[in-house]
Amino acid sequence: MYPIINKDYCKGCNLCVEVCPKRVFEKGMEITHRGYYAAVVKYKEQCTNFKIPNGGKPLCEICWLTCPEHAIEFKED
Amino acid sequence: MLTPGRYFLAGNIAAAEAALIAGCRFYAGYPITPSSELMEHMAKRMPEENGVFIQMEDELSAISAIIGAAWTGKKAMTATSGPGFSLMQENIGYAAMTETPIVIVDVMRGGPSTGQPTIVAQGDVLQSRFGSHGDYETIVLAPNSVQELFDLTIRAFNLASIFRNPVIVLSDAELAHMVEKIEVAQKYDIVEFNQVEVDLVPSFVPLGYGFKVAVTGLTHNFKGYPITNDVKVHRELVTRLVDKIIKNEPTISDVEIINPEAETIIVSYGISSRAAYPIIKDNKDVGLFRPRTLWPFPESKFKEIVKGKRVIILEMNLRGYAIEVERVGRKYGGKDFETIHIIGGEVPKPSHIEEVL
Amino acid sequence: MEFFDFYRKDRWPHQFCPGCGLGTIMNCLYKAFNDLNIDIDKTVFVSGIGCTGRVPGYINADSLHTTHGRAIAFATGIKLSRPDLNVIVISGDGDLFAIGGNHIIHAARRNIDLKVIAVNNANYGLTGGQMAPTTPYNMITTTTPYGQREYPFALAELIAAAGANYVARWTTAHPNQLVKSIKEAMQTKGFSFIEVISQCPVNFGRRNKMGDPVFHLRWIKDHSVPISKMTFDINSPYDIVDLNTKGIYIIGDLVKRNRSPYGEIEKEIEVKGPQE
Amino acid sequence: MIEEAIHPKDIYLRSDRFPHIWCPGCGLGIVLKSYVDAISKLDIPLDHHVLVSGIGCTARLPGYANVDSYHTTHGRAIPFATGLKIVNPELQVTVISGDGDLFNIGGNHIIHAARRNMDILVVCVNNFNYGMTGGQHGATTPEGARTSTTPYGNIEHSFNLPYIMASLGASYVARWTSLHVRQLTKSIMKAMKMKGFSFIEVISPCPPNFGKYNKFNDGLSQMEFFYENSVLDNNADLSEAYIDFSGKRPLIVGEFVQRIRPSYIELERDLIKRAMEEP
Amino acid sequence: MNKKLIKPGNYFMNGNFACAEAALIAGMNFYAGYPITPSSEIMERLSYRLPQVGGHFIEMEDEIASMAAIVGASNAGAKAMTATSGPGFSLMQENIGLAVITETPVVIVDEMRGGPSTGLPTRVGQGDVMQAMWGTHGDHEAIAYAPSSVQEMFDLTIKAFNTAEKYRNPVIVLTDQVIGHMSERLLVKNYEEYEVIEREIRKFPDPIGKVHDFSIDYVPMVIAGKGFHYNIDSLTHDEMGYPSNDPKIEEMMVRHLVEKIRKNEDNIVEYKEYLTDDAEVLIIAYGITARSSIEAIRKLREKGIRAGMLRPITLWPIPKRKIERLSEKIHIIFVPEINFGQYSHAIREHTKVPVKEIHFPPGAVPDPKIIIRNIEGDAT
Amino acid sequence: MINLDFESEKVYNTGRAPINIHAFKVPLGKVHIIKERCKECGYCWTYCPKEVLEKSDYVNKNGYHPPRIKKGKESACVACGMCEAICPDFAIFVEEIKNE
Amino acid sequence: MKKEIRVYGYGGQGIITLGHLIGESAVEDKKEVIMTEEYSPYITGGWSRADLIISDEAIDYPLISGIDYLITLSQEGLDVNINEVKNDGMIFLDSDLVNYSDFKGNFIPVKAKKISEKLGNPRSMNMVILGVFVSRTGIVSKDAAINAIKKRFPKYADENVKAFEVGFRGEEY
Repeated sequence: MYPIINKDYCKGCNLCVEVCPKRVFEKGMEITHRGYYAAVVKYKEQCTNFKIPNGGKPLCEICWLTCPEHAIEFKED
Repeated sequence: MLTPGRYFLAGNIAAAEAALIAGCRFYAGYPITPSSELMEHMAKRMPEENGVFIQMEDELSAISAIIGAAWTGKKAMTATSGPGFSLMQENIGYAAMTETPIVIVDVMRGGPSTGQPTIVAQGDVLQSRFGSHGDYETIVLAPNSVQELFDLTIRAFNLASIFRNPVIVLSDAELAHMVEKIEVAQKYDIVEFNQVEVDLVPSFVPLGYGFKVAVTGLTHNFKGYPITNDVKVHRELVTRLVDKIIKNEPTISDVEIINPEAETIIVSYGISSRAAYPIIKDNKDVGLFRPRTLWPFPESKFKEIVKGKRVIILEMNLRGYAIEVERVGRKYGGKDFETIHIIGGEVPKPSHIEEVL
Repeated sequence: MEFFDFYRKDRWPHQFCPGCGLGTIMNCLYKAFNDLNIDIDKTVFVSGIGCTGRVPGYINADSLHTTHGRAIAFATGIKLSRPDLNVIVISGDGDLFAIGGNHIIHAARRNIDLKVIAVNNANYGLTGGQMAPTTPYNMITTTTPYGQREYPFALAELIAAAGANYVARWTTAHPNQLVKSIKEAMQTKGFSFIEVISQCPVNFGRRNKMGDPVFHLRWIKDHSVPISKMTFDINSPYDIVDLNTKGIYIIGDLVKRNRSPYGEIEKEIEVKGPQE
Repeated sequence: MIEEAIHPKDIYLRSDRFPHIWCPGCGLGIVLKSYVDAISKLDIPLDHHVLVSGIGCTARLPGYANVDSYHTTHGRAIPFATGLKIVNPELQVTVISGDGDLFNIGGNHIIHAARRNMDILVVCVNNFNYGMTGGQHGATTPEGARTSTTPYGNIEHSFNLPYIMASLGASYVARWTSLHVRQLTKSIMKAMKMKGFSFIEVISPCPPNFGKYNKFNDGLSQMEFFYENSVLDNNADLSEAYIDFSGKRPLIVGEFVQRIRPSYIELERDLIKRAMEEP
Repeated sequence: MNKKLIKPGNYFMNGNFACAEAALIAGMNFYAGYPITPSSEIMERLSYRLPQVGGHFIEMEDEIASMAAIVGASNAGAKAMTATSGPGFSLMQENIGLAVITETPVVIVDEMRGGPSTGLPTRVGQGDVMQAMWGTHGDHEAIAYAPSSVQEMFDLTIKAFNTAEKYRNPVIVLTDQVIGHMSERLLVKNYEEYEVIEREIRKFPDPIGKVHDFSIDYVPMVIAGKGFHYNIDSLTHDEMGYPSNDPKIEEMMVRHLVEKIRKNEDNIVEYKEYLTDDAEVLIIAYGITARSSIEAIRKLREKGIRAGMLRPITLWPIPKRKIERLSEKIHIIFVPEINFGQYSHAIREHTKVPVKEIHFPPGAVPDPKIIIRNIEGDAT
Repeated sequence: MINLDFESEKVYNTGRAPINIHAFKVPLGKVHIIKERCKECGYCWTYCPKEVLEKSDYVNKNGYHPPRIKKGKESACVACGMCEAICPDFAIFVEEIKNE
Repeated sequence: MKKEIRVYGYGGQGIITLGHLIGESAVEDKKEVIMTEEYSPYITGGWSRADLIISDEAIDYPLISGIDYLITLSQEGLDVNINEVKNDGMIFLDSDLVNYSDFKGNFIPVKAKKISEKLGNPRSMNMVILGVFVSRTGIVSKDAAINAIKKRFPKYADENVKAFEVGFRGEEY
């Protein structure tokens, strides 16, 4: 399981970059159609949830909780 | 609840008992002379009827609390007087905007500001219609006896339930403390929410039943979501809010007309209208037009009798209902308009009218 | 319950500014509700005016967006006439404490069973960033161009003094603790109050060199001190007032007590006049 | 030995309006006495004293004192006083009003004035009910007490006024009963000399309303209750200083808070100076 | 004159800023307010500017407190003002009554937005016109100015202070969201060209001997801290300021409060006429609606309809003598308003000519085309 | 006029010297009663430490019984001022007699 | 001569400031000008717009009836307003933010966001657009515009004027 960023929702606040203890995210360089720089998932394998198999509960979730836009979702590998 | 029969009650107590008969089960208020007795009576009676009584920290919160309670599907009311009524204005607008059925009893006293707490006046007549900002309509009832205060309070709850609108009962300091004989009938028609369907009035969906209601005082669409950048939504909403009262004016309005053929018509309401009866009794050339519903203005009833007549308006303020009477009267061919203003706490006497006649 | 069962998907994405803390609080609210499995049909969300006042509009439950400052009074009416409902008030600091300050202290005094989440972003965000009663000393807003020179409110301490049963303060930098605190509040009977310090990078932050939400969040984190590490006696409110003035937020559960909620006061308290 | 004479305090009073409207046994006259006593002893010029009040029995008090007096709308005495004080900081603005006026309808204004540390003295005469309108319950009515709107006993908790004021950072907080006349006078004098927001709660009997409903037949029996139950404790834990009339809890009185920090007026003066110097 | 005031010259400024700057020129030195869209800019501007000229700015906890604070400040001798909008104006009503009964000069700027309730915060409305007159309970007369351009917003704010001082009454500047947020060219004249009435404060010892005088319209004001030791009361009071239960005194006092405005109506009332000399059709419009109406008149004249316009600058008191005089030669009056018919009620009282209302829902500036269509239908 | 000094109070509270009772003269007071202002609350005769006052038979114009000096207690007043301080109606005051 | 201008975009992009600068410059040029502004209640992220009328004569009706010049910095601005643009009207837009391939008209694409970022201050995006606007339309003079900028941003005049100049020259970095 690893995080992905929904570019329709992201407003580029970069709070996920700040709060992630494992430095999974990084500031983005591409402008979305709403005019924001969406953050990107750079090192998805560093995420604490990375090795959790299907149906498992995410461990850390701090990025999910902090993201004000609900733009971060967890996806199965 | 009062059993059918005859009673000797003060106006404030009668209004409170009437509310209980009408099904009011939530009262929030704040003490203010001369409406305090109504609240004190409710404090005693509400728990007995399994209703909720709460004394809030001010009038702002009193009306807020009854709007909140009304949204859970309870019939709710508050009572106040001059300064408290001024404080409630903002949330009367909110109730009109969100179409919340509530009843407010305003016991008028001398103003402006703190003015004269214990004397009678009719200075809040236009405030009850125009007091909150923006375009809205209220239903305002004006009784002139304790019996009528009793009956009209029940009607106020019915009108509120039918039209989903704040309804104001304009009592006054005299009526509130006046003790009179009243008769309680065997049965009253009590209208529950959604019992009667009227054009332009959507059905009432209370909170807490899983409907996921969204209520907002902002301009909102049919779902209740705030829409603040679409002029059309606002136009539709406000037009409907106004029309639902104005278009139903013939069914809402209720007047007393005596001697409709007379050349001279006295227009009066509330306690001041009682000065007119002795004159009409002796003199068939003088008629009386007494609106029990002040707002919406009973235009459909007034236009039938006003043509070519001399109109004398009698009220206890310096400028009030007369402007509306003149407006409508002129429109339908009324001839002369005179106003008798009486202020200072004196209830008009027949001699005041005789002077003008 | 999926996230979009709790929130109205047809209104998403919400219109809060990028980096606004309200989104974080909305996540925490969802998580607490999901964990406790609370029936959302039996829950009413009430709010006043302001950015935070728009939050219930996004929640897929009964919601009441009221006039400025009166949210608590509306909620009181709802709770008293339908005691079976969970009534949650979520509103901003300006709404609850500036214009509505009277209603909240009275609700806390009555100890009525409401759950109040006050989002404190230290200014009026919706109207363009004016000074609020929570703006820390010397901070700049549009109506304090020379720096705020009033002392800010200590919201949580005031509500504790007014008589609430559960009082806590957390920040958006502590989302997990916030979730726990919301759960605690939901399970406490009586008036429960949670103050959440939140970032407002666009209005408050930008004028105070914290225009980037990341900086603002860092500032909040640096200025919050857990109550467990405090060395003074929390029963003495004076020290707390002083700390608050300096813009330091004491986070944690301030008060947990068991006064009887409104309507359940012990009947034996009887006034005994000397004549008896 | 007994003869008619002019009361020595009459020069501070509008004596042509006496006797006042308050009921026999009411504590308000005592508060008025303490106030005029205090201003007669202080070195603040009499012309600088201003009394502001809201609505209620207590609010009629300024009408009897021979100083500039303002009787304003219900609950709004404090913002009115705020306006007066900011414009003319020379004035010694005192707000004397009732518990209902200051803490029910005006609760918001008093907490904000205390937060700002506005330079005014607030004397709250707490008689546990709305006396003027006929004895309804208020935010200070003790649990279980009967009033005209709590015929089955009060089911609400009451405010602990000194605790709230202290939690807001008020500069001076004290509580007395109307039996503690001399302490009250001294307290008023001290508060007037202090900078910042000062708050004095005066517990006062209300024989015809609160007393009548709660088996205190006259003012004397209520005074008797204060006499028997009040305990002087300047260092009391304020969170425990609730009042109830069950007799189980002592009535804690005293000067609870005296703290010095810059008041609003001082801070504002500083700000204006800075702004005016700016080019 | 203070060097920190706005310098004479041409500016591109919005209505709110113009209002704030004008208030400073009028000598305003106390402002209490609470932020509300769309009038917040007045407050923001003043928070920056007022301390610079040595005035006092305070942000209060709500609109009720703001209104009470300016009444208090005015009683201490300051020229005081507050600004608000719809819901805030509703909250202020009670204390506007306080200012009336204590005869305290204050200025209230109400920027109308769409209502009722919270309504449309960022959009225009004209729904508070009747509220300005009838909003507070009891009998009183209101004075309300309605500017229709940024320049007028500036000039009328100064005038509002003067009128307030002259009659010791609260004065309302009843503007709307469009004027407040609209930027226009603003000409600030030399300071000497502005008439600023300074408050006449009674000197101690008091020559009059009582705080109020119900027999004359204007008595110099008593302010705190000068040694008068008078009681100022919000209850019905006698001339000494003491509360009274006497119906006679109630009548005397209320009559005085009302008559001092009614008697001086001719001095207060202001209006502007456009092409009324040969008009057959009259439009009465105010505020932003007046500007749409001029556009409509121009087009109507092209079509051969002789239309004219009366623009009341003082909405209250209503320019009734002018309306009566104009009604002698015109056939019909149209009243376009951004509400569902408010001011038209007041106009009907003073004319026998049919009065047609043209309603515009709150939210947008009236479209001249709709005005034209309405008038064409009836006038031809 | 007096000057308030917060510090002096502390000193007063901490170090108190024994009073030389012979050096003090008990002051003598004269009670003045303004009968028409009295509302018969009873505070003065209840809280007079020397029990100088009692309810009288006289009825004033409002129907109240003002206090009077008890028989035999004419010279018992020590001018403590309690009755003056506690009277809510400004109906009683004490004058200290300064003659030797 | 009467020209009607609309500036449209997201809140936070400096839309109102841009409108204000155009108006301020017109006042410097001694023209009559009126600006009305509107925005959603949300500070950033919501839409916002400024409408200006610049004329030699007094302006009565304050709203615009058609658009001579449209400046848009958001897709929504183009979609909503394209029908109101007059036949000879010009549309200024940021080609990174707005896709105009589906529409017809006299488009003037400016890569304002990219340019301003290269200049070091993304906030000066509106200055670049202003520069292009002034040079292409000539409705206000260059000096007036520069004076207006200096008046508005006394502290940051240099970098804003620099961005303006870049836009005015029509250079691409």
